[in-house]
Order: sequence, then structure tokens, then C-alpha cells
Amino acid sequence: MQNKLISLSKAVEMFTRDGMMYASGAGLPVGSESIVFGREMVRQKRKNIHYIVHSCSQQVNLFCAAGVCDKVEAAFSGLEVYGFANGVRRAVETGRVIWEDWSNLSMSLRFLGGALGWPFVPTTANIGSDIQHKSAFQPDTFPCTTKIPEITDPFTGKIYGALPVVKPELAVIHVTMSDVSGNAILLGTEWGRFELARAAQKVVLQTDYIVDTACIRQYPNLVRIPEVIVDAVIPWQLGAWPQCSVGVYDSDEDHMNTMNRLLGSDEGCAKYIEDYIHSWRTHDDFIKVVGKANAQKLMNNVTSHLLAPYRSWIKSDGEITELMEQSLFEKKGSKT
Amino acid sequence: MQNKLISLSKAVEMFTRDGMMYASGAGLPVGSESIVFGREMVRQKRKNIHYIVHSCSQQVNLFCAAGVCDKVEAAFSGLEVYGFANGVRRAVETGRVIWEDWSNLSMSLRFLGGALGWPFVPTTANIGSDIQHKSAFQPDTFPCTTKIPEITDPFTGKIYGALPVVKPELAVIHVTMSDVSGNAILLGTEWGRFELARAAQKVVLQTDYIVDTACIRQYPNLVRIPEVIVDAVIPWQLGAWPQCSVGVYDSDEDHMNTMNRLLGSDEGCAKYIEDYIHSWRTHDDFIKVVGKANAQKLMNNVTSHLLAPYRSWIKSDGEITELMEQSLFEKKGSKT
Amino acid sequence: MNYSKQEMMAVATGREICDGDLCIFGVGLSMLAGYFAIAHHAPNARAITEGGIYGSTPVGGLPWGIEDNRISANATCFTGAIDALGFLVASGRCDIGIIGAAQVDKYGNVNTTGFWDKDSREHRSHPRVRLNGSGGANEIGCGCKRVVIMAAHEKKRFAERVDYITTPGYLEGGAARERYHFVGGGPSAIITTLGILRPEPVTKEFMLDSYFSFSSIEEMKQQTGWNLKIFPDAKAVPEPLTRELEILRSIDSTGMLKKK
Amino acid sequence: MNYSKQEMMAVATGREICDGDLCIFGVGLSMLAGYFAIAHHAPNARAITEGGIYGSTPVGGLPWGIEDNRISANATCFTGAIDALGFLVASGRCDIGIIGAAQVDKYGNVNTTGFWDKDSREHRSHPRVRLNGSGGANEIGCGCKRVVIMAAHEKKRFAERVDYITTPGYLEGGAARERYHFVGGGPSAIITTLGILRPEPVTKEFMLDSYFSFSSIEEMKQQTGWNLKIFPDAKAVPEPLTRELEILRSIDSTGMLKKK
Repeated sequence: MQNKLISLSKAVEMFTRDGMMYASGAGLPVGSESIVFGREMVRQKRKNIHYIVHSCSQQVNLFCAAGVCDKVEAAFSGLEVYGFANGVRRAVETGRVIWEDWSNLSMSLRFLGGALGWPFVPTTANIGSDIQHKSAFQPDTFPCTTKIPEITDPFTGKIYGALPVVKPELAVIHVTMSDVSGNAILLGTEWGRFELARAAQKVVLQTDYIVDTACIRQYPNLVRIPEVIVDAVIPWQLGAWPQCSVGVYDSDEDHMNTMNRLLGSDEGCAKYIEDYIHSWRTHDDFIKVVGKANAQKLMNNVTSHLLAPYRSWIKSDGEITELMEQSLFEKKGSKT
Repeated sequence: MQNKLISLSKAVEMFTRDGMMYASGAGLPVGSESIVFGREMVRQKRKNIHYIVHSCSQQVNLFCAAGVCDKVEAAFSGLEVYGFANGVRRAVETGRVIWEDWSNLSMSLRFLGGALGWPFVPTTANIGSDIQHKSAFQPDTFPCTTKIPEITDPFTGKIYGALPVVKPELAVIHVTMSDVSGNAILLGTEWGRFELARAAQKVVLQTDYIVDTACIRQYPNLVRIPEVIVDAVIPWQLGAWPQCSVGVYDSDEDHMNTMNRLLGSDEGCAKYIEDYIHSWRTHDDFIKVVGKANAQKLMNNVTSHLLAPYRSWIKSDGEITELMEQSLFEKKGSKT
Repeated sequence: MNYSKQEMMAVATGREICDGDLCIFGVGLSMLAGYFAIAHHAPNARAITEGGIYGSTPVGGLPWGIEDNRISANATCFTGAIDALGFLVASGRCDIGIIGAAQVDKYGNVNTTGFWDKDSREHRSHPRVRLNGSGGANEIGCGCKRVVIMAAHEKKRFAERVDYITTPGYLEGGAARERYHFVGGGPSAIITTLGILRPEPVTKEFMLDSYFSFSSIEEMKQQTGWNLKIFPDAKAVPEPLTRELEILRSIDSTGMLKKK
Repeated sequence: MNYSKQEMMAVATGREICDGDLCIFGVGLSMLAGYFAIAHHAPNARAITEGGIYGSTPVGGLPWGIEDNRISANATCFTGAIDALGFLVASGRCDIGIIGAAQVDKYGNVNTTGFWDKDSREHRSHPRVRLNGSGGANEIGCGCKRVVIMAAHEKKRFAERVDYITTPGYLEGGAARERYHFVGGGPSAIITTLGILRPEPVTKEFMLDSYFSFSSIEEMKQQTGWNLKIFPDAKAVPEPLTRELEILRSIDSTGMLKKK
């Protein structure tokens, strides 16, 4: 198995491009999500992204506010108890971002169908609603018959819906821990991460911890993303901040609210990018931005016991630095 | 959460009936499979079973040889390196059992579709082969157009296949460990057990170990079958014998061969039932039939380390006896 | 009155949950109602989340989201969305789902997607107000045996026809759901800040079933955007009991919802 | 000759595997061939099993089954059949699959299901001889970029047309696969106890590509049930090298296959 560790900046350089169909996950508003990867995409000024995501998150909120994406396909656009996502609202209500609505099951099923190479996915939900009849991508046809076309069951003649499958160019998936080759363990709900990891053409992991492969071989049933489908692994503790990572850290209530408030205006968004993206390059500086005491507080939470069985296998920062030097991306001499 | 422990004999009495559509799993020829449940069904003389199974196993071999089933739907009818399944061959070649052929993916997909309440499942495989064109259940139509009918992709107009879904009345699933309410951990490959557990109308677990719910709460991501879909839990160590249970015991080479040899004739099958089914009623006696030294040998194998993290939560025989008395099946005063 | 309107809504919603039900809640008020019911009168009801969290009870206060640490701390199983929303909800195995509505119409169709300037659903441009979209509500509306809708009872939110059908209720009423073979039974109640509406059995038009003691039939009619019919036996909803309020408040231990 | 026919077959099959390939093998000879290749010349090839075992190498001898302890002992990931056979094989991500055949025809269609008394595939009764069925071979045949078929080279097994198409090769030949939009490329070789057949690029009829040193073009023609054509550059397959045999035998450490 190859060592696929990569730095955050190089990963964004190598795996993203303007105008691409990009997916992130799990992509729930409060939970596990590849947010630091999104911050780096903002820093590198990616644009015209067609964003595929299960549900809104602060990454989606940021991309909409900062003009990184112009199309989104998702099931949900809010931040749950944190309220409406202000960046999303502004962008959608002004028409800067076109938001195509699906539902939480249909997004996972579209990943499933993409992963299986299916032409379409049958659905017993979404039909009969405006999720079927209205397409933001095809605003001039109502009722729209091509977004979720009807399909006849060959066994009974009954009418159902056919969801289009999706195969994003790249999925960046937040995981709790991974070995250097990309065998990944996800604590907490997977949402659609299992299916998304198979639907995407390239998969990059953003992981809170690097663990020894001995941990992976002790718990192979926990490895829901095997290295055979993973292209690169970015070690980045607290990478889902200000959202939570089950077993590792809580969502940061203050920053969730601050971020959402700032993303509610162009000036606020500019300030957010200045203060929370341009203010750091290294992981050490990132942690300073989060706040060391704050990070400690977030990491001391009601789920900490879930990480206990794996702690002895977690690699230190020093070990990760050494491992990074042995990565195939370093060996190949690709630019930093 | 309710205590759903049940004795083997009572589980077969309560959950099976002649002529039912019965599924077992994982149902691979060498691996994890609910074989002791099948032995009890033979003891209770169930017949006319319509057997849904991913792949052959010694349970399928026994059912075919002993006349328990008259229809089978499966992807595979052999015993892998142990050779052809003699009980199956005899029954199919004489027409006593009608064997409908599918493939390993299509069986899992049919479970998936049943679990989702889909009318059918799209397939990119099986089409074009005699798995599509020939149906043992409909022998007079060739090519058969109703087993895997063609379906047109509404997005491209291309032709694919539609698999019929399946929702067995009962699935009996072998798991490595479960708590008393049916939260189950499966070590080793799942095959289709995840999907089958959702497709079946009733689910009974046959488990090697009962663990405390504290184990389940430490490893919730390992729990692939949650108690909400489980009706009853049968504690039965070595229940997959002579097949293997990853982390717990090896397949028993001698008995795999002996069993298959005996199932090759009616006399042999009668002898097998006498020697390996009627010879025990209690778990203690079952272990004597397996052989205590033999059991120890099988349990000392190259996967034993996989069980290590959970050992401290495993309930002793004495504890299981006590827990069994608190089960809802005992409380309700149902007959023993 | 020693309780808030929101508390009355939560208690009334909780009363819809029966012991043994397999339930799915959203966050906030609907989750409060659900865990209240489990603690109060439905000890064998089992709650799942859309993303596949099983067997858990919130720890440290009501969760910020249906995947956060408060709802993950003591789970017995974590799977994914296809498991929870597909195998259990869309397939018809869930007894009851509780969803919120920003707008609801007389056939129980729910809009949580957006408001448009034009009256018609044939809006061809982006919304004037973007709301949250479906999440898993659409699957809950299609698949759950019973669906309870929670909504603030204001005229603009109780419309003859919603701007956008995010979650199907009875669509055009009557047997309109049959065309789609939904396994779920459709909405069984709309619980509002003023009272409870239930569907007429044949037409499926929502009618006034009962009113909270601080409200009235008249107020409910005034705040409804269609001509709200009244069930002949319409009556006041029993006020929350002391024990109901105690349990309700113990679940919202951080007072997340009391602030509202 | 210091090697058996089976060993020659396994080495020849192993040579079809390239470094970096994502591979799927069955049990027995095909797994021996696969792990031989990984150990010998394809260190970065990765093997998966149909049921979703990743990253493992057999421990204690060749496995009895694709789910047994010998192949599970040092896995890095266990999932299920939809993952391995669906997401990786049927979807077209696997580079090479190796399957066995009880009977194969001139278009590389494989029968592992049964033999019937009648000549035609339109047999309306149960088989005279029941074989094993598809397992995952059908998906491998539809989805893998390259498929290698292993078969004992006997006239009755090399038929003009198989009794039953368990796994599609090129069906009726030519572009017949296109009707089904299979993502896989179809069988790239049939490796027999006597030599190697490969498909003619346009007609997809299998022709004699090469013969083992202990066999001959003549013997292969005699043992083939169709009129076997010969590629102009047909030649002998290089015999196994000493190092190839050493590695091959170290993998079958229990001698499971040497007994045959």
C-alpha cells in the first residue's frame, strides 16, 4: 500500500480546478465535514464550482458567500439549530448561486447509483412533490419532466421516479482517522460518505488523525473507506472546525454563529476570509486561530470515550512530518 | 430496549412454518452462516421451504438433502474448495429442488431493493446471460422475459435489466456478537447481511457471543444490525460449525468433508441427521458432538486477535442463563 | 398560564407518539416533543435520526444538529442515510415522523424550500426568500405511517396552496397520493401555535380539531389562509399537566428552546 | 518437466496481471495465480474478494473460501458484496478478474451452471449435471476491464456454444456486447491446461495464441470443440522460471493445489 499523505495546499492545487464538479462530505451542517479543505480552496481562489453535497455545511455557506461555487445540488440549505445559512440565502436570493433541491435520501441514492454505474436510481420518494416538478437548472419548464422522470415498473406497471445518478470529479471527505494509504475509520454517522467515496472519480481524505496500519488491521470492520479508492490523505487536526467530529471535538457554538453572521454580507465575508483563512498557513497557526484553550475545550466533550480504543495508534505531529516525507507525492517530486 | 433472548428450539417454533420464504445469511459456503438454526429446522421437520440465500452453505446442502426446501434462489451452489455440494446436486439433478440462478451481486441488490421498498432494481450485470434468459421457475419460456425484464433508461434510452426485489418472511442471520436486544457486531465480510437484515419481514439473530450493551456503546460504528430491526436473539456458540466465524473459529475441514460426503446419499443424510442433529438438544451436548478438543482447536486460529477488543464484555454461560429468564419471550409465558 | 406556546405545542405533539412507535424527529422543537414523549408516556418508543443514529438519548442538552455530539454520545449504532431514511423511513417501517413547516396548505402539503413573489408554483426564477429545503422531510412525508407537522399559526403560513411542495401531504386532496403508491399514510395532524388540525377522512382537507386554551376557534380561523372548517366535536386541548411540564423542561436542560 | 500442468496454468495466468492492477480472484487456482503475480512481478497490484475483503494476504495456506479465516486474518477492510462486486467490479473499476470455466465457447462465454442432455440452450428441465452457478463471475464478466478464463482443455468443455451462458464473454461475437452497455472489456484470454487462446480483435472468436511446451498446436486443435483458428504468430509459452516456481509454491504452502 502506498503512502498517500499530502499537504493541504498541494492537495488543493493537484486535485481541484475551476468549474469542476466537487463534492464534500459528510456535509451535514453541524457534523463531520471537510471544511479546512474548503478554506484552502477559497485561499486558492477556485471559482465556478458545481458543488454536490448531501446537505448544507459551513463549507457550502462559505463557498456561496465567497463566490467559489455557482451551482449547488443538495438536500438542505440551513444550519439546523444554528439557523438559516446566511451566505447561502444571500447567494440564492440574488441568483448568484443556482440551488437545485433534492432530499437527504435522494442525495445518498444518487451517490449509490453513481457508484454502481447505474443509469438511474428508482425512487419511491420525491415524486409528486416540487422536488420532482421544479428544477432550478431548468427554470422554464414546469412541471419539469426530466429532473426525476417517471419510470414504469416492468413487474406491475406502476409509476415511480428515476433519480439521475451523480459521479463527482472529486470528493473530499472528512474522516476521524486514516492510515497513510487511506484506510479510514469514521466515528459517528456516515450519512452518505460510504456511497460518495465510491461515486466520486477521485477521493481525497481530510483526517483528524493518522493511525498506524496496525490499528486498521485490528478493526477492519470499522474501515468504511478502503485505500483502493483513495487518492490522497491530508492530515489536519480539527479540520472540520467549527463543526464537530464525533469522538474528537464539539461544534464551536461561538464560531458557528460568528461565521454565519459574517457570511451574511460581502464585507463580513471579506473580513471572515481575512481573519480565518489568510491569517494562517501552517497547522500550528491554524490552531492559534481556533484558539488553543478553545480547542482543548472542544476536544473535551461527551463523546471523547469513543476515541479511546484507537488512541495508542495515533501518530504524533513529529511522526506525521516524517511520514509525509516518504509520501508518493514527495517522491514524485511534484511541486509544493 | 427489550431483552429478546430466545432458545433455539423456541425460535424455530415461533418464527418458522412450512412453506415459508426463509432466508439465511451470510450464507457463504465456508463462512459465517446460521447453520445450527437450520439443524433445528430439520429436527422440527420443516418442509416446502422457499429458500433465499446469497450462496450455498452447508445449511442449503442439508436442506436440499433432507427435503426441507423445494425451491432455492441463490447465486452459487457449490462449497468452494470443498467441492460440489452433494446434497444440492442430487436434489437439483433429480428435480426435487428447483434452483433459480442469480449472481452474488444480484442477490445483494435484490435484498437492497426489498429493503428500500423499491419496485425493482436496475442492473448492469446478469443481462445478456442465461441468468436473464432462463428461469428454473418458468421452464417453458425461453428466452424468459419476465425474470429480469428489460427496462429503458429514461435519461438515455438505453436498455438495462430490472431485478425483482425480495422480502423474505424471515431472515436468520449469524453474527459474531450481539447484546440481548439484538444490536449486533459482525466480524469479517458482511456479504449481504446488512441488506438482508433490512429486507426481511422478521429477523432472528444466531450469535456466537452475547456482549454487554456497554460494548455496543463503545463501538456503535461496528453495529451493522441495530436492535430496531431484530425480533429475537439466539445465543449459540459455534453455531456456524462446521463453517467458520471470523475472529472466533475456523471451518472444520474434516466435518466439512464428512458432512458433504454423507449428504451425497439418502442413507448418508439419514445417518447425518441421526448423528449430528438428533444426538443433542442442549448446547453442552452440541459441543460434545463437535468435540471439545476439536472446538478448542478451531477456536485457536489466525483470526483470534480480531476478537480481543470485545472479550471483556462477553457474557458467561451462567450470565446468559440468567438473562434468558428475563427475556420478553419468557415474560410473555409463551410455550417452551 | 405557567407554560409557553412552544411548550404547549411540544406537549401536544408528544401526545401523538404511542408507546412502541419507531419514530423519527428533526432537531429543535420536534426532537424535544419526541424525547418528552419517550420520557413521559412512551418508554418503548424508539427514536432514530435521518443519518442513522440508533438507541441514543441526548446528553448535555438538546442537540444542535441530528449528527452532533449530544445525540452521538450514547448511541448503540451508527450507520448512514440510506439505512435510516431508506430502509426504515421510505420503506414504510417508521410509525411516526415529526416535521416542521414554514408554510402548509389545506391538504397538508409542506413548504420548507422558499417563498416566491408570484402566487403560482410555476415560478421561473430564484426565490424571494430561501428556506432550508427538504432535508429528510420529503422521505418522512412519503414513507412514515403517520406524520405530524408543526407550524407557527399565521395566515401567511397557512395557505390555500403552498408556494412549493417540499413534502407531500395529500397533494390535491382525496386519493391523490395513490398515484404515487406512497407507503406512508400522510399527515395525521398539524400542530400549530394555536391548536390542532386533522384531515377530513375522505377529502383529506385539514379541519380544526381542537384549540389550545389560550386560543379559540375564531383565532384559528382568522389565522388560516383557507376557509377552515371545524370538526363537529372540536374542543379545547387539555393543558399540560405539571408532570408533563417537568419532564419537558428536564429534556431541554440548556433551555435552548425556552429562549424563543 | 519440473512443474505440473496446473502450475504452468497458474504462472501463465499470473503473467496476465500487471503492476498496479486492481484484481479480483476466485478461490483455488485463480487465487494462487493472483497472489503469485503480486509476490513475483506486481507488488502494487491490489486484490479484493467478492464479499469485500481488502488488503489481505492469505495466512496459513490458500483459503478454503473467499470469506474464510485464512483470507481474513490480516485484512485492512471488511465490507460487503455490493461494495466489492457492485462499486468496484460491476461499475468498471477493476482492472482484471480471473474466473474458472467448466465449459467455454468460441466467443468466450462461460458455463459454470450445468450440463443438459439436449444440445440447445432451450432446455426446459433440470440439468443432467448441476455445477456451481455464477457466484460473482457474472459481474466480473460484465464489469472487469480484462477477464482471464481458466479451463481444463478438453473437447467437451470447449464447445461451439455453451449449454448455459453463466458469464457473458462476447455472446454471439463481434459487437454483441454493445447491446448491453457492459463497462467491462470482455475476456482477454482463455488459459487452459494446454495453452492460451485470445480473441480475434473484430469477430471476437477465440484463436490459438500460444501453447505450453508440453503441448502443441495440434493437441489444442484436437481438444477444441470448434474449428480453432491459429494466430499467425502463435508460439510456445515460455516455461516457468525457477524463481516463478519458487514463489508459486511458497504461496500454496499447504499444497492444497499440488495434490490435484
